[in-house]
Amino acid sequence: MPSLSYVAAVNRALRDEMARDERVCVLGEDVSQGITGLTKGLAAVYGTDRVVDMPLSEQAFTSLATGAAIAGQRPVVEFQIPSLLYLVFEQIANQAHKFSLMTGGQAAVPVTYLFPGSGSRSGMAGQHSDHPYSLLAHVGIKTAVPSTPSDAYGLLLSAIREPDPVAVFAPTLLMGASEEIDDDDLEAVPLGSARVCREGTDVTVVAVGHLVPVALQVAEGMAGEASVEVIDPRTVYPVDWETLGKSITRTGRLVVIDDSNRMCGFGAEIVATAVEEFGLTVPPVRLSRPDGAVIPYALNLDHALLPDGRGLAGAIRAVLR
Amino acid sequence: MPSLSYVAAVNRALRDEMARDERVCVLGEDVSQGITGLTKGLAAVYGTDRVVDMPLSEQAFTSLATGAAIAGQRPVVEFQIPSLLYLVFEQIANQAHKFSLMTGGQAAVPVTYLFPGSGSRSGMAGQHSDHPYSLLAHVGIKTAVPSTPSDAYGLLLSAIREPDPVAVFAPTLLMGASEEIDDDDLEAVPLGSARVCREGTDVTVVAVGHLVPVALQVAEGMAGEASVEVIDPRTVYPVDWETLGKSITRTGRLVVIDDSNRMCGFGAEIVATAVEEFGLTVPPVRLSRPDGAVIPYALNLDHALLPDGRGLAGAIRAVLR
Amino acid sequence: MRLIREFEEHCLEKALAGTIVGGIHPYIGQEAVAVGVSACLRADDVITSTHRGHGHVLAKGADPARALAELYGASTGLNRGRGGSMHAADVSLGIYGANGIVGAGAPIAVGAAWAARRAGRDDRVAVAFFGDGALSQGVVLEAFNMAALWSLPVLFVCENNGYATSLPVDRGLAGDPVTRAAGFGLTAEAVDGMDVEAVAEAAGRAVDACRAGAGPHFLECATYRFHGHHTVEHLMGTKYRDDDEVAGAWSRDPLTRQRDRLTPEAAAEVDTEIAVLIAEAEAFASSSPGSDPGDALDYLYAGLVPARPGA
Amino acid sequence: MRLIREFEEHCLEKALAGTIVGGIHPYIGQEAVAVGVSACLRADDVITSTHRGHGHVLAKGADPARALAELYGASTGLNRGRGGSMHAADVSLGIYGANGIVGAGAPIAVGAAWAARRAGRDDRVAVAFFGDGALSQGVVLEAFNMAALWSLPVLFVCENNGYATSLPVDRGLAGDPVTRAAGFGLTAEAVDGMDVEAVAEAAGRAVDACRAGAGPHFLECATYRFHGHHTVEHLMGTKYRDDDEVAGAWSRDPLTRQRDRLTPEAAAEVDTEIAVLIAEAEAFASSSPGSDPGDALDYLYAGLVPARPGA
Ligand SMILES: Cc1ncc(C[n+]2csc(CCOP(=O)(O)OP(=O)(O)O)c2C)c(N)n1
Ligand SMILES: Cc1ncc(C[n+]2csc(CCOP(=O)(O)OP(=O)(O)O)c2C)c(N)n1
Ligand SMILES: [Mg+2]
Ligand SMILES: [Mg+2]
Repeated sequence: MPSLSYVAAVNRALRDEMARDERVCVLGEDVSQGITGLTKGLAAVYGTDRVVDMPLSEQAFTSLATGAAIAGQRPVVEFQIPSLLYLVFEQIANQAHKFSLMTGGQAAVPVTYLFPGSGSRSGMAGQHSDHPYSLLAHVGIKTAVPSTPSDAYGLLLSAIREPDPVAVFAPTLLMGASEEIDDDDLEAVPLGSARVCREGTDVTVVAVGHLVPVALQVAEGMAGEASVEVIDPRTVYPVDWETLGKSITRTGRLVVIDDSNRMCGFGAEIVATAVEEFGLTVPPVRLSRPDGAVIPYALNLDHALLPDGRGLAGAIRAVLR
Repeated sequence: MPSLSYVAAVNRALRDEMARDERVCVLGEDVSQGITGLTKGLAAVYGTDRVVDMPLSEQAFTSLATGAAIAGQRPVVEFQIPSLLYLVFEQIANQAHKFSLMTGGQAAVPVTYLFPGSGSRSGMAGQHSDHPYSLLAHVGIKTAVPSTPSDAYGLLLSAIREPDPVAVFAPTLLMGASEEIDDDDLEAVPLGSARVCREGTDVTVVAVGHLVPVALQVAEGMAGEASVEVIDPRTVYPVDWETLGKSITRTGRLVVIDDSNRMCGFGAEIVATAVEEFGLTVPPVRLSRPDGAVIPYALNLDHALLPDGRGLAGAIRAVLR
Repeated sequence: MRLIREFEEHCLEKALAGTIVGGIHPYIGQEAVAVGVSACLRADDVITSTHRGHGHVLAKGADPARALAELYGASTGLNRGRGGSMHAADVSLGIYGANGIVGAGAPIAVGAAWAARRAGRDDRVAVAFFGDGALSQGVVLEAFNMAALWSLPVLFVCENNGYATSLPVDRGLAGDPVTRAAGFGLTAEAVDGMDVEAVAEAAGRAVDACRAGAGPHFLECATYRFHGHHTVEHLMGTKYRDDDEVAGAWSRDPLTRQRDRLTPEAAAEVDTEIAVLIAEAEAFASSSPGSDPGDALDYLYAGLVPARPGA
Repeated sequence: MRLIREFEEHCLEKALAGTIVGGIHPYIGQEAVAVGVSACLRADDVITSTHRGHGHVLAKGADPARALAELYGASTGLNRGRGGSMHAADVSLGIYGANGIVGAGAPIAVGAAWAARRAGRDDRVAVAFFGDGALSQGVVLEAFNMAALWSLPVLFVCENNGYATSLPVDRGLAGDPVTRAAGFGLTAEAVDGMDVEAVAEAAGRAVDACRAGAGPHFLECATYRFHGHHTVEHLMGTKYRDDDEVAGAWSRDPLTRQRDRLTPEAAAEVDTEIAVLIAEAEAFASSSPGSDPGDALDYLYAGLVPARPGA
């Protein structure tokens, strides 16, 4: 079977949607050159009128996309660093997101925000290593963190087709991943649909983004010890509570591993909702970055702050005890 | 006993700190006029060199404060609308907050961010009604939401004296509150110290900001039914886990009411940590705004999205059942 | 202008009475700008507005009755009662909304112009209205650059009313607006913003040039707001303009100026017509129903996301 | 300049070898700017720098050994190994840090200048270095306005190296830098940024004027970066400059130009001196210990907050 890389899957989704829908266009810094890899080659096919290099004005071009979307376009906006989200938080959370309700439904804002290279970039230090999707979830922006090439393809397709703003994160540690898949099997993946990646009966592990393969590996490694179910929520907002609820209610045990900060992070929400609604039998465990984490430069310090497989195995053992 | 209003308490704290410490200065829009009430009269006493009206450049003046703080000043920055936090999220979360760790402790950034009029302003609609403190908690900014005039005074004092960035929210619904208190009894309140506002044995209610008086009223009203302990965390980050833990471990029952969005909000964190660490005996209940809430203009719609006393009473009954 | 003036007077009264909650930022004194500029626009042109947006919205053609209903929080309002004063919009008329955040509309207007070009409609103009204070907002300056870079048909209209809330323009703005704008490659000009014909003339030239592909323009309109920044201003006990200054501005009232150009009969006719419109608007708005609180989350998403309730 | 050049060559090698993780944004070709400007500065003046910051940091006086140790992630580094290339700082020397976010340093420099004035030290100058791309960042433009409004002693140095990553300056910037800056009331001038003496001369005038209270200045330095935007650029397979253009720039190498002004002996002496410094730096950096992973959260807060661990 042919092999599809994560970056190629994103690129492919952009190509396919641009071919399907004339209104889809790509805006961002250096996108005609495809510096992040995601937009490589698009300008040659669709022209620099649809694959438009932006000046270093993230705020203005984020709202340009809002205006263009209200006027009928379907812009995909690429940001070179996930922490640029902070710079455009006003334009996303206070403008694009609120337009529909504030106007009483007169117009929606179908924009997709692409954040390649999220999470630690190993040695890129404090301002280039954040994983800020929980912030978007808090304000209610639909947000996907695909963990496989086919999900990256399918979720990006849905993001572009969605009438509301949607953010898509492509974690650094997955950018090089690949998957054996037939082109024909690529399809849209609905936002808000979790994937049960591995079935199990003893404990439910909810893992996000690049931690999904880590969780699967840990689960396999512990196969003799415990039957671990691994679920990838795929979108951190909205959450597929039905799929999560079924699993958690069945196992009664929960471990969440995600790469955002602990305090008010995605893990907190999963744990909170689980204990409120899904009947846990033992206290759950959450793995995350520390409160308020700033990733240091030196690699050993960087890694020391990130949730990992060893911690996950320990957490699984703890809830099984 | 003399009565101190919430606004006067904040104003008093600014006055006292400016008198005590020459490095303290106030930056913001219309601060010399004291349009929000908080800075009223300060310019007359301390001059417009220390109470400085800013042009409408929130991003630049937030980072101006960072530069000034590194250079030895202790700026207090006022924002006229809490949602302006979105506009300056980069300058707070990515610059001021990270400077200390990224420089290996060479310098800290002692800036205080003041957000008056947070939460619904009744009829100010979508962009003026947010309560975004959970976002700051997620990225690790120390954040206070004082619920009484004396706490407003004491927490602001501590904020200004703290060597790190600290945000202080003054909820709209408290701006008119007042308290009987002797001037001599005003004192600094440490960040990260919760207050047990009312003791009780059946259930722990954690309430934030303007919902603290609401919770107290509900607790009194239910006195015949149940013994309700009400705790005000006072700072949403850091959280006084010790005080909360003691109470929750004792009662085994938890209701959290806070006025930020549900998803990844402060309530989620309290519930998550409680179930992980404090041994709940029944599922807790969280009251909040809805996921991704945008507050509509019409008052009845506005109120429909906010957590309130009636909901709280229902939640307390639910966990006691 | 008379419509805006009477609408605003009506709103002042209703804000005081509490029928309009949250208050308003009155546009009174600045009417010539919205009217002069809008006179040059087509229905399919786009505008973005500000916190002080009633004038722009009405001048661009929004129904005064539905605008008033919006301020009353009625389900018949422009925004079905969800937006209120600071978010009034009629997207079908190219009114992309008032905006509660200073400067936020400018890049949205640039986006509308850019989209029109993509759709092969670059004779369509987008107008961004904003105040003198907004010239200090980074995003506005970024928008200048982008519009100029791509020669987009955008008209930036800066209503310089001398103050950003209490801050006099010379304490907020280094240099002058026209020079600043020109420094970004905008074709920039200043005009007397209290003379509707002067505004219409200058805006007409700018809009025509935009349509003809001559790139973005900037118009500084010198004007004055006769009332406080916001209807609650008097509660704040602030004082940043002296009475003489305000009185002097009233003597340049754009409405009086324009009235002097009309015959008394024509003027009286306008008055009657407007009085009827306002009365009709009031009748419509005050008899319109509100919305069901259970629908408070309606329109939050256009897609199908079941937003969880909070409590 | 030679120090910066050799330091950067050394870093390129070590980045390739993986000793420096995360790569660097090489400053090679632009040395005359950092050196020319810094020659006019005192130890108590402040600078803010960029993602391409090694040159500024070294020119302002940072110890090359500790700078290299920082890039090696050592505990002896300028930032104790916590910052790396994009955050290198030495606050004791007025170096408020390289910065990973384009334009972010400009308002921080304004803040330093403002603080110096408050402390009665307004002969202290703050210099903000940034690239041509940063002229499109709102916060930089906001900073221009504030510095001009208050006549602060700030020198804005725009290193126009012709590109923001792959974007040629004329596709990113409408108008020209000097006119734009002047539109904000800055005293603005352009200079050949590949001639260290020309830069020093122009910067000297600007810095003196700043110290004398003449308000903020802006200097556009026309320069070129000889290498890719970042050391991983070649992996991206991008191509936005043709070989002739790059070769032409090398022929204007500021180091060669300056060398021609020295006697061969003096030049040789500099070479030897620098070779020793680099060798010493390498010895220091490569023998320095790293930090204990258990200390990864050190310095997160200056106050006493027990940051909860994540996992
Ligand atoms: C970004 C931002 N900062 C601050 C405010 C609060 N605010 C509302 S209007 C205003 C003054 C605006 O001045 P100007 O742009 O001159 O418009 P005018 O009010 O004079 O019409 C301020 C500070 C805001 N809404 N948005
Ligand atoms: C606000 C922001 N946007 C984008 C980036 C990614 N980025 C890093 S450097 C750079 C180009 C900067 O160009 P310029 O200012 O001319 O400096 P140069 O790299 O040429 O020295 C970009 C886009 C960033 N770090 N910060
Ligand atoms: Mg104004
Ligand atoms: Mg450049």
